Formats: sequence, C-alpha cells, structure tokens
Amino acid sequence: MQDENPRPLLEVRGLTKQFGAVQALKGVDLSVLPGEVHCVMGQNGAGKSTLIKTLSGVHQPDEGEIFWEGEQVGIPSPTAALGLGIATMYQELDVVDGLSIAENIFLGHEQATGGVLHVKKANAVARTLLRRLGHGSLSPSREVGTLSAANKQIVSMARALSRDTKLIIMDEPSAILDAGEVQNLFRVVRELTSQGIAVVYISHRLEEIREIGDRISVIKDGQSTANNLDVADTPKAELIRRMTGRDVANVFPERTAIPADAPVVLDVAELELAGHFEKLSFSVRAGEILGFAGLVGSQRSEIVETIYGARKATGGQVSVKGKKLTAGSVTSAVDAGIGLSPEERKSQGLILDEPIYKNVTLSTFERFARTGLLDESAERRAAREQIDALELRPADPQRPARTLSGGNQQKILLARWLVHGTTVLLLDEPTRGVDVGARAEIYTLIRRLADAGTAIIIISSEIEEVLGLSDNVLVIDDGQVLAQKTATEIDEHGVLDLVMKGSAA
Amino acid sequence: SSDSGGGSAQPSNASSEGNAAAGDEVVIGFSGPAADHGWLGAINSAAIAQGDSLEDVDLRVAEGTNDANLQISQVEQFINDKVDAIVLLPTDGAALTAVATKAMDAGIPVINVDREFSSPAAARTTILGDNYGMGRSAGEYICERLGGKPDAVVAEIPGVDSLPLTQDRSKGFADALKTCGLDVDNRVPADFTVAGGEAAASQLLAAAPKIDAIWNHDDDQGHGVLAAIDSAGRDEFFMVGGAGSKNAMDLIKGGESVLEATVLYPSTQAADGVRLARLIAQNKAMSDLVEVEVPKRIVLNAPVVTSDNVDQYLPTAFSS
Amino acid sequence: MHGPAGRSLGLVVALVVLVLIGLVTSGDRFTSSENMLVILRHASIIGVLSIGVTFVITAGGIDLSVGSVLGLTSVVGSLTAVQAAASESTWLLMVVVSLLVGAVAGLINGVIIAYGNVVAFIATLATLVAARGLAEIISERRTLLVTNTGFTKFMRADFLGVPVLVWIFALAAAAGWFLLNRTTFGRRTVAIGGNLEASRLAGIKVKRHIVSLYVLVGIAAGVAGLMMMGRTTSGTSTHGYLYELDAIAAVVVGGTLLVGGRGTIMGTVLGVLIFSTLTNVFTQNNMDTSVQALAKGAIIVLAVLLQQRFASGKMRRAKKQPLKA
Amino acid sequence: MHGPAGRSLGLVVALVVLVLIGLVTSGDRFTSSENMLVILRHASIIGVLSIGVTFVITAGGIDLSVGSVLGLTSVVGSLTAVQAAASESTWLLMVVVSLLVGAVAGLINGVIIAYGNVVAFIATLATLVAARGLAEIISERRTLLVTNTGFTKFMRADFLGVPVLVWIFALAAAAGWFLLNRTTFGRRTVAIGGNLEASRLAGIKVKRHIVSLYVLVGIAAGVAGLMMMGRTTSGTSTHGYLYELDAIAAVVVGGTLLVGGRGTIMGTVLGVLIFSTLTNVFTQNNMDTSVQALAKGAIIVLAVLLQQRFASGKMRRAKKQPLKA
Ligand SMILES: Nc1ncnc2c1ncn2[C@@H]1O[C@H](COP(=O)(O)OP(=O)(O)OP(=O)(O)O)[C@@H](O)[C@H]1O
Ligand SMILES: Nc1ncnc2c1ncn2[C@@H]1O[C@H](COP(=O)(O)OP(=O)(O)OP(=O)(O)O)[C@@H](O)[C@H]1O
Ligand SMILES: [Mg+2]
Ligand SMILES: [Mg+2]
Repeated sequence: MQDENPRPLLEVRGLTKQFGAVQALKGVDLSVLPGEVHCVMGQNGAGKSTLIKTLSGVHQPDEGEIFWEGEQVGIPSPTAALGLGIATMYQELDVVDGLSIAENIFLGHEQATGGVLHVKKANAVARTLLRRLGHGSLSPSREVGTLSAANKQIVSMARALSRDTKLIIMDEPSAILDAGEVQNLFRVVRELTSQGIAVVYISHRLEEIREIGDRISVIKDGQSTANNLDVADTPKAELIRRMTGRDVANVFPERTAIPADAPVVLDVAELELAGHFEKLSFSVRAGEILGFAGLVGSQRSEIVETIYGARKATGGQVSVKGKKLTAGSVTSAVDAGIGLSPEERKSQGLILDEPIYKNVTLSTFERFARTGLLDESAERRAAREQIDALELRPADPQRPARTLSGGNQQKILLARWLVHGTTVLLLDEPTRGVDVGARAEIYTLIRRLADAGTAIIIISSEIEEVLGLSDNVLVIDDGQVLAQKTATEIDEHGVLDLVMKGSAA
Repeated sequence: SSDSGGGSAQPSNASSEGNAAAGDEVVIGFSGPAADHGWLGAINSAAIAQGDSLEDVDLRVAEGTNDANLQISQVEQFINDKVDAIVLLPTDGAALTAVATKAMDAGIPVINVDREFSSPAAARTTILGDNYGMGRSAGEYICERLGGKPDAVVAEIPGVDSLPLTQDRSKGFADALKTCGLDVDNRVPADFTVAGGEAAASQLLAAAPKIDAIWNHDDDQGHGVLAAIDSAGRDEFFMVGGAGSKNAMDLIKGGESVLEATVLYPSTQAADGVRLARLIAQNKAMSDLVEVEVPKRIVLNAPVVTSDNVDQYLPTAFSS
Repeated sequence: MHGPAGRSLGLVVALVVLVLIGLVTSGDRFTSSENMLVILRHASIIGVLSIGVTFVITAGGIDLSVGSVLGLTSVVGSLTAVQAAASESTWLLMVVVSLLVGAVAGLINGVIIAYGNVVAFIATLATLVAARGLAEIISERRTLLVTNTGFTKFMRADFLGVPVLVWIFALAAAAGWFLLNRTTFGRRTVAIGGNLEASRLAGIKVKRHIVSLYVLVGIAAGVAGLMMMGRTTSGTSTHGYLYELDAIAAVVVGGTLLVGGRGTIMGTVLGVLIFSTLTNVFTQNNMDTSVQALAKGAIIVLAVLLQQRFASGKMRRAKKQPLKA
Repeated sequence: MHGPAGRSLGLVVALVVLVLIGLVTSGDRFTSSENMLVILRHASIIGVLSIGVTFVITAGGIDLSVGSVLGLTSVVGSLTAVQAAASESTWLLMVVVSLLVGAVAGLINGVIIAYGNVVAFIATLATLVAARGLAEIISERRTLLVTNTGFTKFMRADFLGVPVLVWIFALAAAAGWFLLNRTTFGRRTVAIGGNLEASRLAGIKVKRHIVSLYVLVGIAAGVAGLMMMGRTTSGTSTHGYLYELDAIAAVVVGGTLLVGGRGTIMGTVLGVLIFSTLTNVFTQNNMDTSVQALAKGAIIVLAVLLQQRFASGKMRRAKKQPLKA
C-alpha cells in the first residue's frame, strides 16, 4: 500500500438483494484495494454473507454495480467469479465428505491432462498447501468426511489457496478455529497480502480484526453504515456502536458463588470411548459452569457426545442426580434432563426446511401435545419467548431455518434447550458465529441458567470465552484431562502452555 | 439339421400301452414365462404334474421369466447339462429362436410350445394353440348372435397388448366380425390379471353406455371383468371368454351370467409338450397316428364352449 | 396450510385441464356421475396405498414392497381356511387377518431397515420378491375366490350413493392428513425425513419410529388388499403387481420430496386422481395403448413442471437439488 | 483403493459362498467352463446397463428408463429400413443408430432433470413409459428379426474362447472403472452426488455435467440394446422389461450409495454376478420358482448385511442414516 491512491481491485456500488419479502441488502458499497485485508463487519443477519455471495456468483444482485480492476462486470456464476480471480471460503462448510482432502482442494480445477487425473501430483501439491497452512500431518488422501469441522475449514482454506486468485473472501473462517489455528491463518493471510493478493475478512471477533485488518466496512440491516475505516484509528466501542447502534459492554457476567451444599448433578465415572478417550472422570454440580479448554481435535466434542449418548460409550458410567444412564441412548439422557447443543448446527442440529418454531420445539413438541395431538400455537408462543430473549432475527417463528443467517441459526439451538429446560446443558461452541451484541446476551443467559441450578458444560474454541464464562475448567488434550482448575486460577497462556507440554510429551 | 433331434433309428410306432410303458430315463428341461396369470400358472402346473406322473421323466423346471435374456441362459444351461429334450414356451418366439437352434444343432430336440419360433429349424416339433383361430371363433360366435344388427356395439378386452399373440387374436376377431358387417367399437386392454380385468372393464363400461357383446381374451382376467360388470349392474350384453377356465365353464353351465361362451385355448399344451418330448427322446412315435414319427407341427383347435357342449370340456378345464 | 396448498395448486390446475379435455372429447359421458365414480373407484386402491407410502417417503425412506404385500394379504385373507373360519364367526375375521399380515410384513421391513441398517430400497426390494414368492406358494398360484357374502356385500356396497371403496379412500386420506399434520407422529416423521441426525440428537426415538412407519404402510397395504378382494372378489398373488411404482409416482408427482422432509397427503390424493382421470380420458377416447403410454410420459413431466411453477416460493430450493432422486 | 476394496470384500465372500453352494449341490456341472460362460453371458447385458446406472446413482440421481430405452434402441436398430441401409453399407450403421437413440433418450432425461428441475425419479419414470410406447408404435408391436449376418456373427462370436458379449461387459467395466476413478469426469460425478451445492460453488458446471451423465447411461442402454439384439437376434419393445430394477438392485447391493456421493464399479460388477450366479444355482437345482423368489429376497438382505459387516469402517456413518433410501 505504498501508492497514495491505488486503483481498487474491487469496487461495489449500491448493491441490493431481495429474498421474497426480506430485503437482505439495501444499498451496499465496498471498495477493496490490492494487497489489503478488508474487514466486513455487522451483526448477525446484517447481510455480510449475502454481499459476499453476490461477489462470488452464488446470488445475483437486484441492483447495483460491480467493478473489477476498473471495469464493470457481471458475475453470473461461481465459475465466473473464479475466472476473474475471486476465491471464496464460505461460512457454511462447502466440502464434499466422500472425497479425499486432495480431491476437495482441486475440485473443479483438477490436476489432470485430457481429463485423466494425476493423483500423485494432486496429493503432492495438496501436501505442500497443507504444510503451508501448518497441517503437514494431514494426509491428502484422507476422506474429508472423517475430519473434524475445524480440519474441514483447513481444507476449504487450502482450496482457496490452490486457485490462482487476486482476491480471497473469507466468511467467518475463524469461527471454529482455536487460538493456534487462528495464528496459522493469519500467517497465511499475511503471506497472501505480501504477494499483492487482497483478502476480504469477516469475523465477529473484534480482537482479530484489530490484529489482521487494514480497513473496515460496516453493514447494518443491509446498508453500509461506514466504509473504509482505518483499523488503527477506530476504537472498538465505535465499531460496536456502528454495527449495533448502541453500546455493548463485552464483559462476562459476574460469577455467583456455587453454594457449598450444591449437589452433584452430572457424574461421569471412568467414561471410555475406544479410540478417542479412556477412563475419564469428573462431575458437575448444580449451578456450576464447567469449561472444556483445549485445541481443535482434543476430543472435547466426542466427550460431550458420549455423555449425551449420541456415541455409545465403551466403558464407564454417566449418571444424572444419581440415576444411571444407558450408554448410547440419547433418549435416556434427554429423559434424565440432559440437553446438547451440537457442534455442527447444519448437519446435527437443524431441520433446515422447517420453520424456526418447529426447530425450537424439536425436543419438546411431545410435551406441548395432548394425547398425541400437536398444539402448534403453544409451540409458537414458547418459540417466540425465546426468539425475543435471544434477539433472534428475523423474529418470525414461521421462517424456515434455512433462510436465517448463520449466527441466528445458532441461536435456534440454544432456544431449543431453553424451552426444554434441562438440569444438565452441554454446549458445544454455543457462540460460534454469534455477533458481539448477541454474545453478551447469551453469556448472561448461560449464567442465569446456572444461577437457577442448571449444571453446564461449555466447549469453545476461544479460550478467553471458556475462562471468562466458566467456574471451573478442564484443560483437555487428546482425550486426556491435563488439569482441573478454577477458572480464575489460570489464564490463556497457562492453558496453551499446558496443552503444548501435553502434546510434546 | 432337421433330423438331428430325432435320432437316426426308426421310431417304434408302438401301441399306446407301449408308449405309456416306462422307457429309458430321460431328462427334459422346461422353461416358460413367469406364471403371472392363471392360464400360464395352469400351463406350468400341468407340465410339472405331467413330469411327475411319468416315471421315466426327470423334468427340470427353470424359473418362469418374461426376460428373453434370462430364458436364453436357461436353455444354454440345459444344453450344457445335455438334457435329452427341451420343452420351451418362449417369452418371445423370435428372441429364443437362435438359442433353440443351438440346442437342435447340439442334438437336443426342442419342443416349441404356444409361441412360435421365427425359424422352422429351431424346433423338432411345434405345438400351438391357434390364436388367430381363437379370435375368429369368438368373432364368428358373436356374428351368429348379432348378425342381424349392423349397428350393434361390440367391445373387446384383450390381454397384454404388446404380445404378438394378442395381436393375432385381435386380428382374427376383427376379420371374423367383418364378415357380418360388425367391427370393434371399444377396445380396452388389460393384462391377463384379475385386477387388470376389473380395472379395464370398469373403464370400458363407463366409456360405452350401451354394449351388445364383449369378447374378453382371458378367463382369468375375466373374473375381474365380471366383478366390474356386477358392480356396474349392467346386463344388456352377453360376453364371450377365452382360454376356458373351470370357473368360466361353471358360469356358462349355470346360465345365470352374462358369460355365454368361451373360446378354448388349451392350458395343457406344455404338458403335451412334455409327453411329446419324452416320446421323441425315447425315440417313440405317436400311437394313434399312422405316421411313424411325431409330427412337425400340431395346431390345437380353438372350439367355442357354450352351455350346449360345456359338459364335454369341463373335465379338462383349468381351475385358475 | 398456505405452503402445501400453494404447491397443490399446480396439481389442481393439471387435474382441471384433464377434466376439461375429458369434457371436450367425451362430453356428458365423461362428466356423468357414474363415470366420476368409476374414476374414484379406480383411484381408491392405489390411493390408500399411496397415502401409506407418503409417510415413509416423507421420512426419507421408500417402500417397494407395497404391491406384493397387497397381493400377499389378499391371498391370505381369501384362503379357504380363513374364509371358513370367517363364515363361522364374522367376515371381520378376514379383515383382521389381512391387516395382520400387512403389519407383520411392515414390521419385518422396518426392523431390517432400522436395526439391520439395510437401505430401505434394498430391504423392501427383497420383501417385494419374497412376498410375491410366498403368496404364490400359499395360493399354489391359483386365484382364490372370495365367497364370503358378508364381506363382498360390504365391500361392494354403496353408502349415500358413494361406493364403500371410495369411502375407505376418503377416510384414509382424512386420517392420513390428520396424522401427518396434526399429531406428534406426523411431526416425528417430517423431522426424521428432514434431518435424521438432528432428530436423534433432539431425543426422538428414531429407530422405533422408523419401524412404526413401515408397519403403518404395511397396514395400508393390508387395507388395499382387502379393497382389492372386494373389488375383484378374489385373492391372488398377482394382485398389486407393480403398484409400488404407481404409488411412488403419485406421491412424488403430488409434491412429497423423495429425499424426505416434506410430505403432502393432499398432493398425493391429487396425484392419484390425476393418473386415474388420465386413464379414464384415454379409455373414453378409445386411444391406442402405445399412444397412451407416449402421452402419459409427457403428461407426467408437464404436471410436475406445472406444479413447480405454482410452488414458485419453493423453486429456488428445488433448483439446487435437481438430481437428488 | 483400500476403502472400496474393503467394502467389496463382503460381496466377494457372498459370491464365493454362492459358488460353493453351486459346487456342493451341482458339482462339476456347475463349475464347468461352459456353465461359467452361461453365467457371464447372462450377466453381461444387465452388467453394461448397471455400469451406466452406477454413474447416475453416484451423482445422486436415478434412471428408471434404462430398460425401456434398451427396448427402444433394439427396435430402432433392427428396423427394416435401418437393416437395409446397413446391408448396403456396414452393420456398424446399426450400432451407430442404436447408440444415437440411446444418447438422445438420455439427453432428454438429462435436460428435463437438470434444466427443468424435475426430480430424476419422475423424469425417468415418464421416459420409461413414453419410450416403451414409442417402441411399440415403431415396431407395431411385432418382434423385428435381426437378419444382418455381419452384425449377428460379430455379436454371437467368441474371441479367445470368450463370447463377444462378455468382452463388451469386461470392457465396459474397465472403462467405467477408469472413468469413475481416474478422470475429472468421475471426480465431479462423485462430488455432485456428495454435495451438489459445494460442487456448484467450486465452479463445476453442474447442470451440464448432469446432462452428460444421463447421456452416458443412455449410451449404455444403447450398448445393452445392441447386445440384446445380438443375443436374441431380434428387436422388440419388450426387451429390457423391468431391467431398471435389476440394474439398480445390482448397483446398490454392490455398495454404491443410493443418496449419491459414493460409487463403485467393482461392487456393481460383483452385484450383477451375484444375481446371475444365484439364478444359475437355482436352475441347476431345479428349484420351484416361488421358493426361488422367497430365497432370493432373503439372500439380498443377507448379502447387504454381509457387505456392511466387512465395511465396518463405514458402519457408524451408515448407522446414522438408515432411512435415507
Ligand atoms: N436464501 C435466503 N432466503 C431468504 N432470506 C435469506 C436468504 N439468505 C439470507 N437471507 C436473509 O438475509 C439477511 C442477511 O443474511 P446474511 O446471511 O447475509 O447475514 P450475515 O450478515 O452473514 O449474518 P451472520 O453474521 O449471522 O452470518 C438475513 O435476514 C437472512 O435471513
Ligand atoms: N489424533 C488424531 N489424529 C487424527 N485426527 C484426529 C485426532 N484427534 C482428533 N482428530 C480429528 O478431530 C476430530 C476430533 O475433534 P473434536 O471434535 O473432538 O475436537 P474438539 O476439541 O471438540 O474441537 P472443536 O473445538 O472444534 O469442537 C476427530 O473426528 C478426528 O477427525
Ligand atoms: Mg453470514
Ligand atoms: Mg469438536
């Protein structure tokens, strides 16, 4: 960025886009310079993903102009966008489970002559790309379906890198990455920008924006409210105000002391899942928030899924309030009062084509029903209460879940268990993709649930969040508990030190 | 290759007792279409019963199929197994001609039943019902009953329309009607099944408010046709059946039904085929003919069964 | 109800067009109440079957065995022994026996699919073949006559000028609609078809529900078998031959998604009526079977295109998954 | 290749068990090379069809029309006019005509599915019905004799002791395997079946690819039609009747996922051979047709269960979607 007035690589003016009755974009401008990291910010549902999808040829804008290297262009298809040199990492994972890592990376631009694949060459190039992303240990021939969500994100990133691009758009790439992974990502981003490649970066984590961003554009309710702000000159509070229109204190709620006589609600004794973890024991008391800190792939998800019965334990015992659960039975867990908000909202959580309220009441519709007859108005009422409590947008219980923005979809899962009312709540990445404003609400809500006596386990790839929200923390690596501490005893560096030592050993 | 199946020695034109007497044990392969309706079921059962009743016959029955490809491989299997004779009711005469010829060339006499091969060299003997004749008989009967009414409404419910035998029947029927100035006014094909007959007939009755005569090609589907007629409460016409099931003959005998007559189409052809195969394999001839060998082609008659002569045919009728 | 109704609109239009064609080409003969009853009676058996099939397809499954289970129930229901016992007690015995046979066949399908993890297509294909074989063995490939007059009288009777068969169809449609849209059973069905894993993680007893779905469609096949026995006064292994294809076609033309997650009983009923009316119009016009086949193929595609045009709200989604059968 | 091979192991075991049963019950008669060729020749036509079908199913589609397109190509290929022209030039003309008919039928399917957004099941069901009707009209419902001796000589010949039909099957299998596993076409086919939206986002021209898949399976039906003409020396509209079910069954028993995203040519070949061997063993043992049907149903389920046991690595995922047909 030595030039005083470099020509923008991409210039967007007055973009609008309507979905049925929803006006997703109402006039958005954007100007991206070569070699810069341009951050796009906004609340859940503001229109960020819609904007980038019009740039990558997925959606066609209703109005507005797009200029690429000074010339007005149309982007009628993803192929056209890729042809221009725009590669995109979408917010929703866009990998093909049945193909290998290398095959996913080169999907659509295979390493081939005359249609015949060069498998070895593809694997070799893929390996180089993975190594560049700090994942040299992943085998390029491994099937993507066996990877964790975080690793799938890496594949998606490698795919974007494998293209000959001038602009890479990243829609919340860090949402499922842990601190180490994010640093990896930033390293790659810096590498790209130093080669003159521009990056459009979307994230709800303000610290990240500070660290990696050059300029910021803000969208609110489908409209540009600020363009090309200089990162260094814009205080955090102002950003939040521009996004939300109000002030949000991004602090974790006060901890309330757990009463000394609070009973153990969830007891995990010598739990074992062959191939993942063994002899795991811990317990959670009523009103306690237990955080799982660790890196991606540390098996935290597997642990909660096994507690929940979604995976069948190969040994050990889970009990709730002294009542023993049947291994591998979700029903037994739910009946005992456990709820799980799963890690992958699309594949494990939502019925995308069903309306919000049916998704919210997926585990409670039987309760609203009388002798097998549904009471949909009661369901809608209950759903609406949670929609209001969580500021879910749009606040229309009838809207199909598919049409919600990513962060709002996440809120549906929380709402489901809030309606259910549980004694034990397992939250796997509950704030993934949730904006700052709503995040604060969710934190408050989780704390309120705990205060009301719910035992909570929370997994988050943001160590800060785990530490800030929990009463006690388990530091987990490779399915083993490295340390059990009260949250105030340890800080982010402490956790990372433990984990690094653990994996070195 | 005409004599390849018959062997070289002179057949012994023994007496009928002589033919019945057990001879050398012979293995006969039988393959026919899927027994997906009553008449074919009867064909199969009769052939199997015939095989069981002959002590010196080991009858191998291949899976009934409507797939020429599968039936060809069954015949190939019979050839490999060097059976003494093959009785073949082809899914499609033309499609099985090549493999039947192959069997004949391998010295295995083939007895072609019901659906004729496209080459005479493919079979040692052919035994056929007369499909064209069947249609003619039905048409002639209707002409006889309605001859004086040139504007009479005649309806036809054939079986599976895509089969050549259906075409032959319909052609015979149309030709016979032409001679008395009638034609087919409504034609709704069924599929040889009871349910198909019912469905076709109820559609037909709705389409034609007044009918004088119906020819239904098959008595098994006829059961459904009659159920539909009963449902519609119609009786202004008479009906002629086909094939000659026991149920149909009982109704004809009873005289209460719209079913006045049925045109016989023997369900014992394959059983006859088994008998002929045995004779040929054992190098015997047909006792009741002067001819010293089993004839090359036997076309069975298609008589009309009415209340007048039903008692004569009831004993050989098949119960569908 | 606005969504499904909107989607059904295209089908209603298709049906109206067909009726108009019938009217123009065959006039009063076509619109006579007798002819309407012919269409409805013809539709009723496939109709009941299709309503059952709607449930399994909505749940993301498939049942290829319905036709041959229909045949099997008709054979067992009209066995001499059963009819003899029925004539000593009540013809309802035949009903009970047939429904039981259907339910057991469905139970076997369901258990193999839910607990054996065999894909539904294969499991029910196996049952298709096996049930047909069993029906042939039991019936010795004969057509069994239904002689119990209590049974045939009831099944072939009219009630308020409408045949009992059509009443059964109407009742099955109403019950199916209610079950799918107003009960927890229906909600579970849609949820499982929409996202099986999410349903399981929400605490729904997925396997048990899948089994009950196949039992349900088995019972529907039993009811259809009884209707067939009434309509043809016979039971045979050939009853219901290839009905599975007709039923699936009606369900899918009706707008139920073959991948699961969306089902419409109203659409299924319209789908069945369209096919039944089509056959009737063809016959009224004394059309050649081969030409009928050619026309039918074209009309199926047109009906679906028409339906899509009217369900425009859903069009984008459909566009994204054209291949998903 | 370790994954697919592992999955196929169960099928190999099933096939070996079948062969052992054949050996025990029929001895040398079963294992004779002639009998093996009977099995292979029988398998070859369905085999070529199934290889084509493997591609569309892998891509998440389905083709119900293959059987009747086979019939149509056989009819057009053996038309008097075509044969006359062929005898004036070369019998390869018949080959070209049949393949062209198959390709056009596939093109129609593909365009209706990809651009008309009609679900594949319905679109190809419509083609099934229409193609059969067209074949009947063209052939006037007669069986057309193939009289061109150049053609029949070639198709019925042996080469190195193995019938040409079997060679065609082997070549189709090898070509299919190569196309699916070693080319961009194959990769994209799997990708579209696994995640259509992701494939589109990756820049694959999804619609165009879908069309080419249906053209491919149409051509496979044309090849199968030619083989059928050779084997039966006739062309008729009844050729290929219900082959679609046999082909789909072989493909799915072979381990290709009916929801798409995973396909195996090796599995398909094994699936076809299992069914063909089964029929052979039954005939060798003179088994009653109805009992055969019963046994066949049970064996289909057993083969799939066996296959799953061997593909244990994949079991968990399969478990989560038992219903998805
Ligand atoms: N396909 C669609 N159909 C209907 N509405 C849609 C569709 N896609 C997006 N929307 C709506 O458009 C608006 C913008 O959504 P978008 O996904 O762009 O938000 P976002 O800024 O990316 O939010 P998040 O931070 O939660 O990802 C939302 O109100 C959303 O509900
Ligand atoms: N040792 C390992 N070798 C290879 N892959 C591994 C290993 N450990 C974990 N994985 C991969 O990571 C997945 C487990 O990650 P898991 O979801 O448990 O991590 P997590 O700590 O919950 O991460 P997240 O914070 O993203 O939820 C496994 O499904 C596997 O694909
Ligand atoms: Mg977004
Ligand atoms: Mg995880």
